[in-house]
Amino acid sequence: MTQGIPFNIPFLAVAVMIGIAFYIIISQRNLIKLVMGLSILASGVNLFLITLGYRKGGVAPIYTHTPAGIMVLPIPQALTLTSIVIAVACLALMLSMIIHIYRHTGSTDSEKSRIMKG
Amino acid sequence: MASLAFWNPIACIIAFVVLVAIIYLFRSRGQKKYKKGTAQTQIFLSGEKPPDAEQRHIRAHNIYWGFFQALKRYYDPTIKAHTGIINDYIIWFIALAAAIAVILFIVGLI
Amino acid sequence: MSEKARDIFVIATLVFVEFLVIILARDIYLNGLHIYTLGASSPNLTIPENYIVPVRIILEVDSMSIFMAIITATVSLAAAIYSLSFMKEETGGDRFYTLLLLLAAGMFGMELTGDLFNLFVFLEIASIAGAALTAFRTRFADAVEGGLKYIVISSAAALMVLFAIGILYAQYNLLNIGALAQVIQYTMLDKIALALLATAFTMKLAGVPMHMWAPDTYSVAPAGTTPMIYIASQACLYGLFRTCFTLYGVTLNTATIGWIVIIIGVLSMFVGVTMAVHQSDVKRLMAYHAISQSGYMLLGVGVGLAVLGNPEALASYGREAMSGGIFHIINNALYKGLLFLTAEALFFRLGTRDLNKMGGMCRNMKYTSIFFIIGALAISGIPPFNGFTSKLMIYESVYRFNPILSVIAMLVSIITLASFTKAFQAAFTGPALPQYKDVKEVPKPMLIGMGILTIIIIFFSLFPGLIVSSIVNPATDALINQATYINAVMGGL
Amino acid sequence: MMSKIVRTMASLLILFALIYGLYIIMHGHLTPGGGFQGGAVFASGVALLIVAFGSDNVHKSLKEHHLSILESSGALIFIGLAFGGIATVFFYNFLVGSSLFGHIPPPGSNPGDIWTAGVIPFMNIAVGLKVLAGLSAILLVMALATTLMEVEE
Amino acid sequence: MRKIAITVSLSIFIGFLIATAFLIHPFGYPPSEMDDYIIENTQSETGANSAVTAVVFDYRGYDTLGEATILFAAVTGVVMLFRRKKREN
Repeated sequence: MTQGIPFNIPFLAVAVMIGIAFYIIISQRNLIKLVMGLSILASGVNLFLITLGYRKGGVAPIYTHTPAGIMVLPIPQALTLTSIVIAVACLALMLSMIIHIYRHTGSTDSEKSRIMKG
Repeated sequence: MASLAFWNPIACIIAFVVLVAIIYLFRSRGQKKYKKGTAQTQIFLSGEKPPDAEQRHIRAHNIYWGFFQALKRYYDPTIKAHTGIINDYIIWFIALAAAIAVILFIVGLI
Repeated sequence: MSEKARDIFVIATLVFVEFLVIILARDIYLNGLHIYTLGASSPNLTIPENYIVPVRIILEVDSMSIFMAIITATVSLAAAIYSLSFMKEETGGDRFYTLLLLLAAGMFGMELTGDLFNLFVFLEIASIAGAALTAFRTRFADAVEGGLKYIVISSAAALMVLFAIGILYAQYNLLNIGALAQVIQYTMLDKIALALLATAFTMKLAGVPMHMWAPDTYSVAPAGTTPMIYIASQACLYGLFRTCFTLYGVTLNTATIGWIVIIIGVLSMFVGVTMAVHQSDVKRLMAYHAISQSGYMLLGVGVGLAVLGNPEALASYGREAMSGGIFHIINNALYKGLLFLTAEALFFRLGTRDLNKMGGMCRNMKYTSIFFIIGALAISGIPPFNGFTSKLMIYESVYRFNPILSVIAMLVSIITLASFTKAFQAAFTGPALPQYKDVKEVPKPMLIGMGILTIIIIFFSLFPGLIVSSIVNPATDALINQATYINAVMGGL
Repeated sequence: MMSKIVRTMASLLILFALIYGLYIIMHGHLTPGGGFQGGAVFASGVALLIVAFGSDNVHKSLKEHHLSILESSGALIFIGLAFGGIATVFFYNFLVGSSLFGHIPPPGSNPGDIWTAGVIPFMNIAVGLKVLAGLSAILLVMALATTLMEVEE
Repeated sequence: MRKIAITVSLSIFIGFLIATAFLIHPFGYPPSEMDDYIIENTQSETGANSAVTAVVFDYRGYDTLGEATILFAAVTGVVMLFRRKKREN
């Protein structure tokens, strides 16, 4: 069913990327690595959005000196732009909080630096 | 709604007024020559000196002690599950998402 | 800019927003739902001329949305007034109020939009503002920890929501909820998207077994903002209802997803309340009660969702169960917000949240103890307070669906009363402890903030029938009638 | 504060980074790019300065509250442009067809005319201002915080 | 025991993601009603040559407003977290 690229390899890459991200998130106790996993997750979702918009043989949807031919979908690129900025904002906030946690508890381990439980 | 057909705000207000009247009745029957700061306000413990406030107050962790003892076999695993670790929260998320997806998939097959 | 001018500006803004929301609500109850196409040449031009699908972002406000908006506006106003005197002790008040208004803006955007991706964007706004507010008191280590947990949970859940939106977009090349609801077919991809959306929203509304972030976050959030962060989770509850009822509607196997929602709700009720009895931190206790009260809403609306397929069962008890659940949202927002504020008042004066260290506060904080009693009676479902009316509707209708669920709900209500008896006895009664001899009543703005909620609670307690018939039943019908929502966008195409 | 070579090269390269960022912001409606991308390029120039000269030296001349004022003004300009079309509809592109940036380009491939796209160039500038100020503020504040933490220990 | 449960649930989750990759439309042939309208009418409606910028600022400008708000909230939060403490006097 898939002309050209077999097995939807780009979408498989998205699935593998999100799987790797979740594995990092649930297995790494270091908060910095946890945040790395979250940003890999965000990158995977962005890759998914971008691959949704691709058309075979399409050119960028910009009319300035554009070559003739069909264009790829513009909306997924706009959504990806938005979600990239959102990911950056979350990343900045998380890292600031981790800096504070390290100041207070002297550890970035999600188990050693934990105060509240039960 | 059907369950609220009987509801009547006047009844609530009347009940409240009646309660206040009863409370006032009880208070009015109380000791007339009561004065603050005299020996009347002291706790009478058959002549003994009462223990100070720290010992008299029942602390929170003493309340429902028997309840927790009776339900120990429920509480121990439940509290043990509440590890305040972020990774475990995401594990629960993945587990529930997988469970819901499997349920929807199986029900779709039938 | 002086601080007084800033405070006046914030309060005036929120009062104005409340005013606008009430005007919009009146208009919607009179003339049906409103629609607004952003950027088009006419607000009602949802679909471009001689074209078939909507292209631009469409704001769509029906009775359910405006119901949630009323809750958000009221609780935000009370929380902002409460925060006035709290901010005198802290620095960085300007940014605190900026984030408070941004949190309110995110909630309003989530509730009033008709576009899936826009819902995601405003979900992120609410999450980031709420997390930054939670970590406001950076001198406490646990405050920052709670904020980090909240933002990690929120961004993971929001990214899964975005992934589900991408799946839907890949199939139908649409982002508008109404347009998607018209063409959705409940294929395997739609099932995966539904699972991701439902799980992410359940995580954000702190449903068991993904509730564990809620106590950590609610218990450390600064004064006044705890109710707002709780209302943000209720906005995610609205997102869950919007997904299940409006986006998928009867195309999905309603019995299955309805039972899933019911089971999550019952688990939330039971685990939340049993964990709450065990707590010794007063705000953690209230946070676990917030989880268990969310279970009532999930139970009531889940019963309505389970019987959405057959109309006679829906007419006989499903609709009333949904009304009970939706009525419980606003009741719970009121008295749970009041209880959070009273707990913060205790923390503000005593400097501790540990119930083991408290005692005899009735003498020092009379009004706070009265507010606490009213809130505790309301949340425990004691007549004549408003918690009783909504719980009664849930009991009656759920009993006709499945008696065991109703019995569990009553049992949970009893344990709620027990745990609040414990909290009241430990904090307010007992002899006057020497170390708290010179504790005074909280300042006036805090009392005003708590008094607003108390007055609304008493009004709701006196006239529940009026409230149900005027604002709750329209919201229920708005959730049930999917076709109205679709036709407003697609124009009956 | 890094070595002299790094500082010299940075003080040369910062110019190109800022110019390129401004170019991307200005031509957002004709070429790939726009306010967000240009602002990110501009903030990367600020990051280069911070790496080369040290955050406290940069903080001498670049205060974060100035940056937040700049960012708020960008946000206000953006919302004001969105409200400009409120007479028709919120976010209506009210400058298309007017004399200011109102040209309509010929359909299909064309060399590109800067005087087109109505409010979009202004929105690009506003968002670019906002993003460059915001990202620079985040970078500066976090760099300052980390340096302070090293001092404390 | 715990590790087994975690592994099973994670593998089921990734399995559903891979199933998504196989069930979704073939790469390069997406459905495109909404985007075709934008590609055709972006020049005549907005005058912008770049359709992506037209989508970001005109067709979905409200999302961009929310996005700018998110950046504003993040900057406010970060600057607030590293604010100066009240000096003791």
